[in-house]
Amino acid sequence: MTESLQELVARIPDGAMLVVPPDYSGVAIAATRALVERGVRDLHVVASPSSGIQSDLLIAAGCVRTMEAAAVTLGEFGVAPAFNAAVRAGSIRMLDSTCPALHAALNAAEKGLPFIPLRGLIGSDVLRHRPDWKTIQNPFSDTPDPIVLLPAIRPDIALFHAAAADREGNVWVGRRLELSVMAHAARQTLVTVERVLDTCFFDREELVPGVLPSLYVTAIAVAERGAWPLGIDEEYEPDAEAQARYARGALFMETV
Amino acid sequence: MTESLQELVARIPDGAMLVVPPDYSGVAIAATRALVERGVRDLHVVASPSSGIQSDLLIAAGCVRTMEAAAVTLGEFGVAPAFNAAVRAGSIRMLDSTCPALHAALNAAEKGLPFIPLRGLIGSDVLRHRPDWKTIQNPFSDTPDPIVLLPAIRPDIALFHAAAADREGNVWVGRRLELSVMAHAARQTLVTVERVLDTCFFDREELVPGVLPSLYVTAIAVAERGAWPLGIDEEYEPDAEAQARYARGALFMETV
Amino acid sequence: MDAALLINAIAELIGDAGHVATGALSPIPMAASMLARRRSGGKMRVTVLGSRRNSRFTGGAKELFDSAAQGRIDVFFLSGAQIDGEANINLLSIGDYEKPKVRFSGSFGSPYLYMLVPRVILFRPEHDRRALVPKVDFISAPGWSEPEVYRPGGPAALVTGKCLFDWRKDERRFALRSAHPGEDAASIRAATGFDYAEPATVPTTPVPDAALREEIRDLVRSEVAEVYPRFAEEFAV
Amino acid sequence: MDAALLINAIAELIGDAGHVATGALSPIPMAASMLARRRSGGKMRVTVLGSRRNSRFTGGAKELFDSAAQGRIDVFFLSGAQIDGEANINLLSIGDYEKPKVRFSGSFGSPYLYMLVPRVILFRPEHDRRALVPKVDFISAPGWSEPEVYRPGGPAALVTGKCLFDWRKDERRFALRSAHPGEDAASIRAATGFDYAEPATVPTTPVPDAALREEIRDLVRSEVAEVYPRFAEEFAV
Repeated sequence: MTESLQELVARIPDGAMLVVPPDYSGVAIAATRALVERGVRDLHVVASPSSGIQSDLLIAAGCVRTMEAAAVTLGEFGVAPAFNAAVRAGSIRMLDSTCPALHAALNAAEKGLPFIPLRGLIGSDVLRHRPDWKTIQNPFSDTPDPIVLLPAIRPDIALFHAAAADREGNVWVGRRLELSVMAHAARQTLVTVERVLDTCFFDREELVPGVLPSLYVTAIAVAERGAWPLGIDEEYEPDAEAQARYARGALFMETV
Repeated sequence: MTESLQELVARIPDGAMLVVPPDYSGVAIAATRALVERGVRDLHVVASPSSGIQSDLLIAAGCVRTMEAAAVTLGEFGVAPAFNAAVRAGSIRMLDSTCPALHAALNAAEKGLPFIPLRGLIGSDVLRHRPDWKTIQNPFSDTPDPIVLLPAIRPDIALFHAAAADREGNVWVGRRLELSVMAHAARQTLVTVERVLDTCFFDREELVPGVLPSLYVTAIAVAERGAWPLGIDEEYEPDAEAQARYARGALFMETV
Repeated sequence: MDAALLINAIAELIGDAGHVATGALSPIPMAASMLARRRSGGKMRVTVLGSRRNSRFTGGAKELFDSAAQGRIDVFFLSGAQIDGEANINLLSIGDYEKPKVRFSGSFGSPYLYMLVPRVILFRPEHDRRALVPKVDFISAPGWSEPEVYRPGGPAALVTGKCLFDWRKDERRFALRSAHPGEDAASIRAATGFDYAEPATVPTTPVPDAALREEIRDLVRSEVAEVYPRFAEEFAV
Repeated sequence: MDAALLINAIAELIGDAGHVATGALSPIPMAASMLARRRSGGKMRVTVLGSRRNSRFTGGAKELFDSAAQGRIDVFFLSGAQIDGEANINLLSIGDYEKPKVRFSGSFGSPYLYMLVPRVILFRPEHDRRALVPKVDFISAPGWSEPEVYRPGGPAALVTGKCLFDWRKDERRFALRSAHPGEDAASIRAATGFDYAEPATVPTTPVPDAALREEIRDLVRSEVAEVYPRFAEEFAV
């Protein structure tokens, strides 16, 4: 049922819109390194809603044309160096967004909606720099009430890392339901896991709410410690030392 | 932490908008009977998205002014007799809806949105009889593309039955996430449970995705077999005999 | 009514779909989906609303509707208290909307799923002029839409207790596909309140043999009974 | 910088809120929330983004934003690389947007939460004319909105390494509330790039005693370290 990391990332074509999770939700770093190795180009990376070392690696390797995110950061370890340099140099197209807008736009795709409204935003320069967002009068209000509409984001590919899949190809995401939203919204979903269990999650009713059904999963590859140097809650802590090394100026994946 | 059924239903004022779950999701029948006993009036009952014996009991007892649902039915046991008679007599105001519209309108309230779009609906007489729904041109399309906007439904009260709460007041809803949407959308949430466990669900990470946090729960009452004659998955099957008895023409709660 | 024949016929219509879902009050479509899945060697995905065993949804009641909008459901089933020749269905009431003569449960998800699921199979066992009408009293869900309306889905066929109809989208009408044993072109025409196309010779709907009937009985007992205990009980008789 | 003083001051500002949430990169607000919760006898609800122990959210990353829109979060924290006298905050970049001189991580949820959470406490330890400016280069989130804009939330206070400011919504400007030890009206005025109101005599921000410092150290060790290990390590020194 599973395939190799190389086979998995071969499913991501040049120019794909790729959605990735935040650093605390299971980031497929091993797959990202494989993706860099195969030399993917012109990705539109959507962070759901922020990203760190994963996007920085892809940007450093020249794989990214467009970055869409509420933030790109190494968190406690500081700025994302390649991202930072690329924005200042104008070498990537940056679509600045905000966390709830990314959640909402992916939620719209999940629901098959062309757009979804969102409160807030008005008066922010984030909105001013997004001509693809539209401000309309709330059609249900008799008094002036401007509200922003966001177009749905329907990614070609969702990519993330999880602790385990079962033998049916269902994936345990636990409380990281943002991973399910990504998978629902995307046309294809690629998952790396620490291991495949010879069980079916649906045999244990208490597990069901934290399961992403195989209906939404295109392919799975096993990648042990596949989130390193980030962590995955059930399995291992983030590796602070390795991240600090990266943040100290290493722009290339060899140094991680 | 818990209170009596009578105290619980005393929190539902006359005229309240009350959202209730479908028959398979944990229906608070015992609380409904207590609510009838206290003689509540003028309820606006919103089924999320359909309802059965619960709404029929409330309608039979004259507690309902407005019924909003995609369907009111006793399922395999046939028509809901009091509902049916009331619609034909014009003695309740019926807001006919459709399942995804109710889910979407509650989801809009959950997100604090005044409205949310929905596909489908166009050409249906359900839409034609809902002047509170608006059809607009999709602002993101250059070609004609009509789409329906639904106003958010923000209920005063959500009421449901679940297997268990923990000592913090968190409620196990499992895969019945429609209960969480109801609770998020409503101003107050009242829950009856089979029992309160002396544990904390958050101590077992695998349970977390199926938990409705106490943040959303206003009050809890213990009601053993509180869904009877409906069932609750982890606990007991629906009582077919009692439901059939009800369907055979008993319009009053004494007969259940 | 020969339920096994209907179950087999619907399973044939499902064919080799990737993902079939059944909604409320659908024991025969559920049984047919189970049969189609068995014939696929278990590869077909079947989602039964209200079932724990036959549902892999984990996101609550809305997931059916979201996944339909995502294009992840290929076949769904709907019925109608009335169905008309333009494939409009009425699940709501007979007579005036405000003062109905007969009121049914409601439109459920039909105004949405009928428009979003590519192949919707209509199933209405009672086949008479009260059910199959020239024009429905209330359009729960329309059989067709103007070209500017977003509508990836729609009707594929209509299965009744007397026959199978195909839906011809381009002609915007039904076409008789086969008559169940005991029926013929004339008896079906007489029982149908709307006009439809008809072939020169009308084939007979295949009749299940004893082995197939046993297989279906077994599926009803082992799978359908979980969701429809009364149907399963009556079916066993 | 006296982190314990800031933690205590922010805990005072939180007061007896029902539900406090902290977002990304907020170790001091998190510690302050832990202190405020302890002072409430555990009654206060605190949600820390990125924490398992100190979050009772179960619905994924969007739940913070949804619950804020529902009115279930009373206090939140934001910062700014630049903050101006109208309480606009800039988390994005310095200089021209298209060709920034300095680029930060991004605006996170600020364009939304600043407008929806009733009391947002701004926290910016570095207090100088580069941080507190007459006008931000980029408005990640505006300090105020026109009356027709839906905005139940907004700034409540600004906490820096030198002082506390209150936000006066009606006057649309900050007002000096207290100066930290070692600072006075003149030193704060000199370090601040925007105009603000000032009382005739400027109180001194309360300084934690040894017992309180020990309590705070304990909270940082036992709670904050889960989410901010580096901060906790440095704090212990």
